[in-house]
Amino acid sequence: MNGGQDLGGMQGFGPVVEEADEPQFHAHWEARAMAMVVALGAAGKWNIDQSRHARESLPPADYLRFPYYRIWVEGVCKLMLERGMVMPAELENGTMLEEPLEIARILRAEDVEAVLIAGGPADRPSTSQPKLAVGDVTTTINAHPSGHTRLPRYARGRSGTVSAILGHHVFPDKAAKGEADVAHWLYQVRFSARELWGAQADPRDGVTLDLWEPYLVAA
Amino acid sequence: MNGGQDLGGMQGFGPVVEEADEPQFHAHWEARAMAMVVALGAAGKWNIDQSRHARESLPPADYLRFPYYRIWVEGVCKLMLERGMVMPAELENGTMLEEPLEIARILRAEDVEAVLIAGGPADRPSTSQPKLAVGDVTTTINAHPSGHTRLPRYARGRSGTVSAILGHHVFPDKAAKGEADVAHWLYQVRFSARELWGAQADPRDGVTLDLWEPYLVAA
Amino acid sequence: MSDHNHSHLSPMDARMRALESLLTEKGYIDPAALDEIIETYQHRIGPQNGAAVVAKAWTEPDFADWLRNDATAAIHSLGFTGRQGEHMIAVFNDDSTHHLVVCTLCSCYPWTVLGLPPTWYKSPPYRSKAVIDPRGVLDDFGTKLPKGCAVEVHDSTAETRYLVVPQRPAGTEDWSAAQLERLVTRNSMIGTEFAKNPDAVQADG
Amino acid sequence: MSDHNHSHLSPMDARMRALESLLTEKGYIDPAALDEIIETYQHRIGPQNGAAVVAKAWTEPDFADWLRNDATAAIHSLGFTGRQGEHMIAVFNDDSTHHLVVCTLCSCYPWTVLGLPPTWYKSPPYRSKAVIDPRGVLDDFGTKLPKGCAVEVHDSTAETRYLVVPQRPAGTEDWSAAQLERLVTRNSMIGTEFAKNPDAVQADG
Repeated sequence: MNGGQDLGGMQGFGPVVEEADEPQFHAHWEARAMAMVVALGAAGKWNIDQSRHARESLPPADYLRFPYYRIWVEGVCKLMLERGMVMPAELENGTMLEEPLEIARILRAEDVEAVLIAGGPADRPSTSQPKLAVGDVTTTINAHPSGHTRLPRYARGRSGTVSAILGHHVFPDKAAKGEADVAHWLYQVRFSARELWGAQADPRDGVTLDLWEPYLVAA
Repeated sequence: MNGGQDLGGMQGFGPVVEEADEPQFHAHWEARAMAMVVALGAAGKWNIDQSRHARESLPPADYLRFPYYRIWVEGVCKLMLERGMVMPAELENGTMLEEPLEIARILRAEDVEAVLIAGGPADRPSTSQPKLAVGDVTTTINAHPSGHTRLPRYARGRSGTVSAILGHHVFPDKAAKGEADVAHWLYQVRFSARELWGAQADPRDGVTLDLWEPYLVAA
Repeated sequence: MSDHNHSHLSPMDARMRALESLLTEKGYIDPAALDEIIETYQHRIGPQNGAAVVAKAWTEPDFADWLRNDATAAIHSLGFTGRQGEHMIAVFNDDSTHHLVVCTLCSCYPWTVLGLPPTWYKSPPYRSKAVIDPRGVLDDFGTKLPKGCAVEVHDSTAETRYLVVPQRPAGTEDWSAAQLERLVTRNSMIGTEFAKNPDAVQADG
Repeated sequence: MSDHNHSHLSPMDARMRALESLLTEKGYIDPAALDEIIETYQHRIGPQNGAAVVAKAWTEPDFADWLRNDATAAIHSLGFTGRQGEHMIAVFNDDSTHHLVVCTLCSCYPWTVLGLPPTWYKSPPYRSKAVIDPRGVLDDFGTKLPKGCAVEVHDSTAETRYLVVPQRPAGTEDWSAAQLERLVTRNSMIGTEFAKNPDAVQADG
């Protein structure tokens, strides 16, 4: 979706400012929020693309001004509310009012290391062959779905060159709708900066994006 | 600039909600702000494109959440500060600390009617001929200037058809930089909704934009 | 205004008072001119102007032609001239095409015929959605298009201002221009709604 | 935690306590697991991992080749596996090309080698500007490229994660991998800066 998260190419936010000696977390709640979101993954109630979509569909003005971990908190609350895992009144006062939903598992302290080390690979076996080869010129589609997509606005309807074939990966547009089994070939595609931004860009520069086959048409 | 103002095609703001029996102004300050901005035009210290650029260069999160007349207030304060008409300390406490700058004129109550009726036409005489004719197919440039422009992101690098020649008008990109005398031919260009938004759009629908010759190249 | 007690003011009201007082002291503005500008847009310039244009176009084919071919001259001929109405374009709805006006980049609006824009017109929901999903916007307003009708959106990117001439409602064949004006709403001249049906005003007609 | 006095908490701290308490009561989370996750990313996984990868690549040409051709296997071989590092790509800076990594759409970042991202990496200024004006971003960090150097930006739009291998600083020819690791900063592995110069650490070397 063309939400507040689709920031590539926007202007007017001012310089990038690095905080000196930035702490890992700026407040106690930030650490708990990060860990809670990671831990809730074990419940098996959503995948990473559903999680991203919950965040990016926040009101854009909120998305742009909230501290990043607050975006995570709002996103995870939205996911739990949508699934009936929690009720608005429960979030209101922090006490259980309805029975919990069954979840896949609860992450225990002793399992944390193994779960983090395992991760969640996104590649899936394939019986098909990639339609594009390294060196092929390709053009991205110009689509503006209201759902989740990983083709940002700045790279829609633009021509680039396949620079690598990255594997056969879960397709976010479908996974965000709960169809977590759909996978497509994933390519690294290199666009010249001038193709993306016009004559103002340095002719030497480029941007790569990792794009799934349904985002691409032969040029 | 690709700032918070460039809203065409964004998603996630929710439905359009009309306020029942909406008053002309929601607070006393809104009426004063509207009138002040109109009145200050007489001072001759900026043109409409400089004024628009002052607003659109507000931090995007502010642009998206401020009431619209507050955007006007922030913009006009920025313009006056940039020109040295007011000092930060003066805005702080509302009293004059430095001598005023000379202005073209102060708008008096008895002149308001005549000034509003006169308006400020944007057409300028031309010795050139328009390069495009009604019916011509044309493609917009893909440029992302950091300064003011009136070619929104959603219509960059897209093909349309000239539907009208509107005159020879002041060119905003230059006027916003103080070059208020530069004018170019202005066209109404019609884009099919599918060209702009892809297959999801209704094939019958279209969008027109009013675009100056420097935004267009022959197809 | 300096004798008012400011403590009850909202932050923006307080800020505007301080700003107005400063700019007055510096000789940049005259508060009486501000009063006059507010008075103008609250009482003298508003959608009644546009309604007069539309009703005239509905009842006088020659004027409708003029409006179609040179909206600026036709509208100025009625005395509706000035700021944010210097260059006008009129677009006519019919059964096959519905027009909708937006300004995605700011809040351009035909002040001379419609007055100041409502909040929703200037808001991110409308400005973002009108160009990518105009049919969704019409749904938000409860406006149902005739089957097969196309939507043409006009994004006011220059100093040209758009006036939508809605379709004349059925059952108004013998109405005068003055009567018809009461059917022409602001929203119908932006394109988010139709003109009112006769029965909506007939009761008090 | 329920015995704490909440009155001194910030609204977000209070909200998170209530949320954690609710989810614990419902059996969705175990607070001890949260402690363990925080401990992991505060002390066990961080840029020191990436620095080890880079220093090894600087000192072992075979490893550098492996990293270039199959970064996932090469990095996993050092034990740096897991969440947000499942699929790795390493890009190598040289005098003609400088690489910069961003995630314009969210905050994708190679956790296994760099830990959690800093705030600026997740912020609108960086995410918006890195793709349209990467040279401006480098200016913001005070990073001056060699003349004629191209900039390649990598927008992490999929589950592949990018690690920048900065150039090995001159004057480190006889340094060990362990010594070199101290020159490899987090920012140099994102691409907003270079690796440190030897004299920056030699004093306490």
